[in-house]
Amino acid sequence: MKYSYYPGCTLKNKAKDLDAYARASARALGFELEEIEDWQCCGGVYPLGSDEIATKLSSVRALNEAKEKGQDLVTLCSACHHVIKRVNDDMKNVEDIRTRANNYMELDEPYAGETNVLHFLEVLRDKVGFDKLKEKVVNPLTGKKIGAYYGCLLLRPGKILGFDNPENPTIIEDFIRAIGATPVVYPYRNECCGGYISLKEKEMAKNMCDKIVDSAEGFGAEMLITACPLCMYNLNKSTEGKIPVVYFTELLAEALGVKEEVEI
Amino acid sequence: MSHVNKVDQIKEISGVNPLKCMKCGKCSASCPSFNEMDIKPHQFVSYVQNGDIESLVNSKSLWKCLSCFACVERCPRDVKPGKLIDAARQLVVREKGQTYLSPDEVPELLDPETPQQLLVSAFRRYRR
Amino acid sequence: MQRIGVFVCHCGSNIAATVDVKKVVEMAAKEPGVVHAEDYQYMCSEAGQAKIAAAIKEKNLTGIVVCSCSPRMHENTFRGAAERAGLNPYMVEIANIREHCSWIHKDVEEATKKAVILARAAIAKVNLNTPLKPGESRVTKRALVIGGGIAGIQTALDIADAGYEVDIVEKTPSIGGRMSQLDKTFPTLDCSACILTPKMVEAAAHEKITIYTYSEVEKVSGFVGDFTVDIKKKARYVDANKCTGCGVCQEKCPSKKSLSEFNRGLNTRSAIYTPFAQAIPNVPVIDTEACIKMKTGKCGICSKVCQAGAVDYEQKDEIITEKYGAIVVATGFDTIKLDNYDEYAYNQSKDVITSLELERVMNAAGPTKGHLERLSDGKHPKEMVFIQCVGSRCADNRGKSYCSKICCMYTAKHAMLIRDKYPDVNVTVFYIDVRTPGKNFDEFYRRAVEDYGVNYIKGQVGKVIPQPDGKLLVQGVDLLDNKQILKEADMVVLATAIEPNPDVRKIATMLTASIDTNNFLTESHAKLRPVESPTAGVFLSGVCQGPKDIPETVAQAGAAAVKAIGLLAKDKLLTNPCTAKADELLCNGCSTCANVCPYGAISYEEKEVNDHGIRETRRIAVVNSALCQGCGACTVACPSGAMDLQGFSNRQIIAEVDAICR
Amino acid sequence: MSIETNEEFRPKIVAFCCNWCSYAGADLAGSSRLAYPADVKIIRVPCSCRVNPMFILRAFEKGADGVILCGCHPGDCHYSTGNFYARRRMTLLFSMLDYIGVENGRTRVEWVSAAEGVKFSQTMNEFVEKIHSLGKNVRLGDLRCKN
Repeated sequence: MKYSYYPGCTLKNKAKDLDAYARASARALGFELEEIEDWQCCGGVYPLGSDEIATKLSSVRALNEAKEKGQDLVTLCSACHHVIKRVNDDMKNVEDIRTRANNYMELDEPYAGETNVLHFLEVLRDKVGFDKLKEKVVNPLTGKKIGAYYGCLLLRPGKILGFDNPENPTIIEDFIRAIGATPVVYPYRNECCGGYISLKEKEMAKNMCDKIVDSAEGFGAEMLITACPLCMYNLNKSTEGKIPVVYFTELLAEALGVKEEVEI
Repeated sequence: MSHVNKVDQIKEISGVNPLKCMKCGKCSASCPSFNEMDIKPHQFVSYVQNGDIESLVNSKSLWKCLSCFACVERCPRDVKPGKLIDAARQLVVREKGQTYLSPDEVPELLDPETPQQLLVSAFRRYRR
Repeated sequence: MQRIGVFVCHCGSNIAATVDVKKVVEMAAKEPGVVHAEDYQYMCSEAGQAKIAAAIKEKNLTGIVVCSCSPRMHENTFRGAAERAGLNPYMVEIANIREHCSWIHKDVEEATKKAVILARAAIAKVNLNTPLKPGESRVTKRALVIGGGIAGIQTALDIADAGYEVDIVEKTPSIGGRMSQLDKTFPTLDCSACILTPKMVEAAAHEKITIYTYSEVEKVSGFVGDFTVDIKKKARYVDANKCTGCGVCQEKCPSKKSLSEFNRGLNTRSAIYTPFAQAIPNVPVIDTEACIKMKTGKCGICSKVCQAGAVDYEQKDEIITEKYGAIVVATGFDTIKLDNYDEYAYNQSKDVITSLELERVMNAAGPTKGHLERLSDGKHPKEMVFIQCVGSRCADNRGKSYCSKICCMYTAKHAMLIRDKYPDVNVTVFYIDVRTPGKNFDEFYRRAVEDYGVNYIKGQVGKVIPQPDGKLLVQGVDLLDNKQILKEADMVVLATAIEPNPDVRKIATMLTASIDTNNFLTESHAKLRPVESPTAGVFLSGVCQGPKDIPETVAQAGAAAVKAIGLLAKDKLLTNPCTAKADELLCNGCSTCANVCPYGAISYEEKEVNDHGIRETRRIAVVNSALCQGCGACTVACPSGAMDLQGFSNRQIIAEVDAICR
Repeated sequence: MSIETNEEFRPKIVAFCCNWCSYAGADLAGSSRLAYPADVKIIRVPCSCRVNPMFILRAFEKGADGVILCGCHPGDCHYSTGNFYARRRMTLLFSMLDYIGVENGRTRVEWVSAAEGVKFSQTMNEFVEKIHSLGKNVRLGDLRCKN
């Protein structure tokens, strides 16, 4: 099985590990991530104004390329996922945006939201299946108590992202179970880490992350996992190494026994 | 730009109908930045209703909203105040010279771990 | 040629402010057949009707058109007026120039033009009207009440007291409904069971009332005065005639893990069970999903311990077919599912409960024997938080658009009862608005605040955050103080929106009763016919029609009973004469019409006809006008155009189309 | 024959409404003062299944620019099944009309319950707008009717 893959800017730099572990795990699970050509940065945030078109075009290009290949488009970074899925929804359901974006793009055939956008976790849940994943685990992380940190971008707005129940998600917990570890459910797992605010308001971001980390630790988490480089950055600032924060793909690679192959 | 114009612009950019608000405050009850804000999320709606866009675009809140969509997700009336503050920020960002982040100050805000994503999204939020 | 009179109503200023009524009179007078046209302030008033009567007599009118409000409002009024003046009531047509014209248009010229066209269409139609005579149908002097809650019980008692037979069909094993689950009632704090149980007993003992519990309506056919209903009596696996209600079977049953429906799933019950101690009938049922005997064939303990020999594993569902003159729907409500509201942690914490669950917790027969305690660890709470409007007043598809109406009052009740019984417990209520219209209602709520020290905070809650130590952190807002609040609580109670019982849609379809997008049954007129469904012979009682508290429900139940009694008291009903009729010369007996008729009203006869001098015997469709309800499906299906509908004939409708497009 | 000058196009629109749901929905739109253009004229029929395709053809023949049929929601028909018949008949009729040049937008079936005054008004507003965008109906007009 081949998927079109949109890595995004951070996965080419500060979060190379998030990307590399994912590719290695994909191979181990028998599917391939085919990086789309000439992708451009998604912009990091979903364009704020409903009248913005230009800022949506890089997503449309990626979506259209996947469409032309007849593949689903897989993303890994929460921000890219959020932006591309929402732009796709606009292209499917908002006539005005669709028309204007297509006018800019001058594609051979207009793009109307045909591509299915999947987060890597969704591939694991809906395409591979957590039961199948469990069978492929050679190195179960038994006994590890792991808190899933979702953040906001993966889950909200729930109706458009359709990723999981935005107020009580379970996909990462199910993932943790599949790799043999024990999920720790804590109520702050879908609260915001502060996001981009940490550039200028470091104190504010730290307060927010402290709440998240305290809650996770309170419920017994020994480790936090995330899919987002920015969440990772903000949480690390807060924990100061007290408890590790890692990408979920790293644990996946470890469980599948391919971690050592990966060079970063 | 007159304010009537700005009110309409905010409504258009955000796609929000502030008249649907029933003033329950669930947005403010959900907001993780509430304590940092001078104008609170539920008040965004009244400011737009009353046409006082000036106060809104000059508020601290404009730069404190995280766009975490907690208010958008939970608003029972489909008003989604987060979209209003986003729209107000757009008004500011689109007017030249009004930027909250200048490239000159960026280097000192960085550290070796700063992910690209942070810069990209902060620039998108703060500047045109 | 008809001699038509046109009467244009001003309806005070309702019509006259936007429609130039004089112009309508002037234009109508020019239409073919019109020999009289006038306007008047209020045509429906006695003076207005007198004008119509006078004109009919003086001008020898053969048909009239009244340009006024909707025919759904006053068609009967004007038909009556015409009949009293000696005109066939079906020679009256209404042009709806209020609801369909003056009320929705602002421009006088435009509205007047439209009113003229609507009048013209009605005149064109009445030109082709023929006098019709209603037939008669009989009335079965028996009523069916669907639902055995307080609404159904009250309706049944009132009908039975008037001397008519009533059957109650209740889906669950006992009558009593939601009210039987309540602990106390507002605004008097009566014990719910103390006021409900006597009514249940009275209904069960009433010689005119038959109660079918654990039963459902399967099929409804017929029409007002003459409904035929199939009732499925589900197998209880216990013979009600033998059972003494001793309860030994329930004690001895080894399968005790099923969640108790009556206690809202907060504790368990046995596989053979009566929902609660005061159940009527006091005859248990076997839950086949949980019964070991039913699942594995082994066990049979209940049968062994039953001294009366009442347990019967072979019992089968039974269909009872009965005829009724009137049907009352009293299907009630349930609370909505909270799966869309996980920010309140209902699914994550046992200590977040709905108000209806709190009723069970507070009740002596409930899961905690009436002690206020946390369901997670049995500890007595010190801080309780109530959240209002959970799923009510929503515009976002997660919840319901309407106000559930009862929550403000029951929350005040709960707060007061808790503060009264446990003065050490602090109670905080997060509210959006406190809505307490009703006699002694606001006073009741004020008592909660002033006498019992309940802390009301204006603002909604954003999230309920379970803490590692088992407490709940409530993150809300105080809008009057403009502060976000973090309040630690031991229990959180959600004032959960109510919705019509989900089965009601199926029942509405069987009864062909109208239902709205929220699944509330629609009343015939929002103000003037609030307990009657638009479907004749079907009446509405209780929350199936809209959110209501107990006193309102009881009042409406009585009103529905009176309407049903009014119907049952008649020996004969006049039937709608607007029925289908086949043209003998055009019909070729193909049976197409009979196939589309939902009432089986069409049969065929071999009949001798005279077709332009040729006498021959042909197979011809004959409509039974007592069965025909006048939908017109057959008229369109008929390939030869033989079938037509009286009162809405092809020619009449085409005349209207022509008049509008002219 | 009226000479078409620069006068504003005012479409002629016939709405067939069943007595039980849609006519009541229209009444509710009226009592709730939910405006829609005066171009819409309502004909009351007992049930949507009473509407003979012939009536719709007749309307177009006589110069209607649009015809809309409103009935109870599927499953809610006062006569149980009438709206199902109507739905099937209209599907056939509309495709035939489209084939002969009466665009699909000129015909519409909509389910409106007695409680849906808002929907009734919205539907009529949309429909009138649609007819405006399609302009005058020139097909099927009976030239013999003109003088």
